[in-house]
Amino acid sequence: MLSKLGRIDSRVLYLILLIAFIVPLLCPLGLPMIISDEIKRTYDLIESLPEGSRVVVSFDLSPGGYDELAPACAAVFNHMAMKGLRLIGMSFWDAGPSLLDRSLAGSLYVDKEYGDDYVNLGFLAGGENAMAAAARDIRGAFPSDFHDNPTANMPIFEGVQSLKDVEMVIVVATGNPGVPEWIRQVGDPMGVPIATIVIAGLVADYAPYIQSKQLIGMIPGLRGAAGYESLIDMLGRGTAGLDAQSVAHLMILIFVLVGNIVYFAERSREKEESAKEGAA
Amino acid sequence: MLRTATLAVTFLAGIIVILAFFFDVGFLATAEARVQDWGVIVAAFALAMASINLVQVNIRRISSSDDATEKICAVVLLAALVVMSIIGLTQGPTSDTYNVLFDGIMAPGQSTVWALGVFYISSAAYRAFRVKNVDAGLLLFSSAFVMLGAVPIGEVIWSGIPAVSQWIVDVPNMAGMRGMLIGAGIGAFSGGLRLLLGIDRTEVG
Amino acid sequence: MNMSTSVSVWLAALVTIGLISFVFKENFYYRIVESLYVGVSAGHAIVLGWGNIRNLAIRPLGEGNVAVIIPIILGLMLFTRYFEKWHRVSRIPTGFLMGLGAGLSMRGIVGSQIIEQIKACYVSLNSINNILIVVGTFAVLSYFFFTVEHDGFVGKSATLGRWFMMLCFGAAYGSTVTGRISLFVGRLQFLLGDWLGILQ
Amino acid sequence: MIQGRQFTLLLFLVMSVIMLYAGNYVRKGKKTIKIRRLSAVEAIPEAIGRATEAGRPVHFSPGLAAITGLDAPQTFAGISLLRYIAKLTARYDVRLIVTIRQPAVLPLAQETIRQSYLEEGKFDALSQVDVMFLSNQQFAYAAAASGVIMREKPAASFLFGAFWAENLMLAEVGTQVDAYQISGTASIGQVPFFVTTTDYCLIGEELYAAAASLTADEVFLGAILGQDICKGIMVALLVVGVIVTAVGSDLFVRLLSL
Repeated sequence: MLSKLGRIDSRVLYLILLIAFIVPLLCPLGLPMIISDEIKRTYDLIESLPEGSRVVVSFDLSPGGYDELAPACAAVFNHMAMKGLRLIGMSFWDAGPSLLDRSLAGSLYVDKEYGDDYVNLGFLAGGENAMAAAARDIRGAFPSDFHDNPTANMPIFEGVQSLKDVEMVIVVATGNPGVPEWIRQVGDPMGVPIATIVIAGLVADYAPYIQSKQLIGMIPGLRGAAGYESLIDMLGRGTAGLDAQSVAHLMILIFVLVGNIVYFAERSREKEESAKEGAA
Repeated sequence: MLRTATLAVTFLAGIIVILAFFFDVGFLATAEARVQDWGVIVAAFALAMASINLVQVNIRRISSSDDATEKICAVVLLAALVVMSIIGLTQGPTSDTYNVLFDGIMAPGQSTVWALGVFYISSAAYRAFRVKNVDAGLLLFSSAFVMLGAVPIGEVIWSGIPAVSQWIVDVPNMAGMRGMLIGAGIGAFSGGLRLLLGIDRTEVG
Repeated sequence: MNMSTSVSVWLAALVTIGLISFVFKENFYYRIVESLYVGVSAGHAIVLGWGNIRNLAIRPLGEGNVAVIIPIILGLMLFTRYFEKWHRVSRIPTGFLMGLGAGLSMRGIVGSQIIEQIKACYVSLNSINNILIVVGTFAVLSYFFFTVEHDGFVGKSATLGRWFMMLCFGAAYGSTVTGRISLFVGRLQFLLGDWLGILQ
Repeated sequence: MIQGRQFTLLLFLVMSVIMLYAGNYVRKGKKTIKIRRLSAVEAIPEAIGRATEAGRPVHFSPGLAAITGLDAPQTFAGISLLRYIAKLTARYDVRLIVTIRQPAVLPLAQETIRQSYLEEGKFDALSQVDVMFLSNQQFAYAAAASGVIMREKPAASFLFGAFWAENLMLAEVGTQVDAYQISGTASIGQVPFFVTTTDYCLIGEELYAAAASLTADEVFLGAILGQDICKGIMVALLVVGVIVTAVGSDLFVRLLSL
């Protein structure tokens, strides 16, 4: 029985996992959610900004991570829109601008004035260098936006020359270039507070920047979205996916557990057998 | 001659942004701005070039492969590349047709490929994640708490799980990551220095 | 049930299913879908790269800014790679980009990744957590000394460092699992919700 | 001079001078640098020994990165390790299978292996080596390499270089065919998966140290010496600063903020 379990086909595991995902999506369990300090700090910072403040949102992500980050972006954008903050979007990953358009369209910003309350500047090639260039002279780096409108006379940029003139930067990140580059080129040298909406896989990596306060806040993926949704009292997809996440996590841990039971059982049997052989 | 020119250009590009960072001198600031703006333009060319490289590789795949599937895949890839480029260059990247291709193929394609990782994680969890020694034990301990801390079910199992999970990330993980961050920073600095001065055998190009 | 009628949703569903099928068995359908998405992604890079070239080089050139001719020439030099005789010329613009990147990261790393991180360790040693932060950073750094044999004090410190790293890797492993699960939940929400309309 | 960046500049200069000096020191051959023992490297002969006994092949992957760009050093470190491993497979007459993702790495790997076999005087045994270019697409490569591992059932599998999300596929398949697996990558995000699924793993910079210790490459060795000295300075800054801060002085906080 145990050795059979040890040789189980991976596809059987995949099927079990697939079921573990689908069932709670169809029949939610309604488990409560957790709000971590980093999420709360991001919320507080946005809450503290006066109306009309300008926040740069850098959409540095691949479509690969978009599903995980979109609910959190929606929640944060809604919060910003309710507070009357102005959003300057830009991207240093080529898929960023299109995804930012989708995110804005799904948020409360759709009812606001484009070019005055929010703008999507599009993509700039070259990673860290492009960030530094945009930080130094934002309209110089983006003479026109993603929809090819000239930025020279957009009201949102009144009084903004470099990124020193904005109140906050939110980096939406799935990897590099992303958070460390923003800290190096903008956060530390220009003294602008940086928060991030980041895939869960990078949360552990960025912990040192949180403790050193080079990063003010961090919203981790879908879990962060669920927390933020409850903070602004607008439940959405983040909350809806939580149960499926719970069950899937549990399933993976059960796999680890069963795998180890099989491993130790087989090892002790092998030991017994070799002891018997030794005796014979 | 060419090698000298390459080394000089590499060195100058790097040293200008370094000096401008430390010294507040007018001409350095101007030079930095110039170099950075040029960098964006050259990087844009490089981005397009990477795709052209893909074209080259796939044309070779069509002409040299014996496998029919290989040939078909290469043709499909090239066709997709050409169609996407033409639509994007003529109608712009925010046009309706372009958005259909972006939302219909590119975005779901990449996010599914990433999401597939969950299957390999599950079978590796079952087959390979063995508590063979102290290392593996610590790794399992911390990953189990972090996983359970990330979802509501953890709190249902034991109310202390979110706190333990947060502590692991904020204290031991933070300290370890910081050590690695400083070490890797020194490594990257050393690599950069060798590159700027042309003493790396893995030289540019 | 409200099944989607949008072309892009249907296309996305077919792509998603094709790629998922790969984990059960590699198949022709998967290969085609993969080629499609790699091709489209490369096309997208060309389009956005061209957008930058147009906005920052061609238009300013048309407006009389002659200096942009330099980066245009540098950019075009990249293409010499495809000509046997001239391929080395492409090293000049590559060198320019790499030198620029190296300079930017070097100037940033010393402050942000080294000094700020060491400074954040200057805490009062009045709690176990603070002591662990200092000890952990020290121990991990000592693990990465390569010209010193791991004996005696260094050996003990390095072993401790290794344990700290294992806790890190565990945390990273755990949070990556969370990330991948979230992504898959996202794909299923798309398939069951946006496409099939079974979810609310 | 910009305020708040004086100490940064000082450290910048100190690090540069030390690294350049250490590099020169090693290149002029004034001192042989000994790299500490790395258990993953010491396990390589054992892994190949197992393949010899079992009469099964050895698999090697130099990772997925190209030979230009940020991750290129990892590929070169992988190739350095391949040089050493190919010598052992030549010596013990074990079949060697190398799977390649980057077209440009293919000739590099072939030439390296040829050189190793030549040095071992086993030029004829080269027919036992398969260097396969599989696909330049990340997951297509991983799928094809998994297929190769499944079919050939190597007794040992070496994964040295830059890997991304696909590494789990490769390592997991290795486990399935019961291969003795040794891995190494400087892509820190992938290390957790290698640590759990392979028998030994070179963590981060250890990959470069391994390459340097096996090939005695002067540039690598000089870099490692320079970095070690700089790490020593950081450790000193850390320890002294923490002590000074603990006794209630903010001297070091102010010094580092200069």
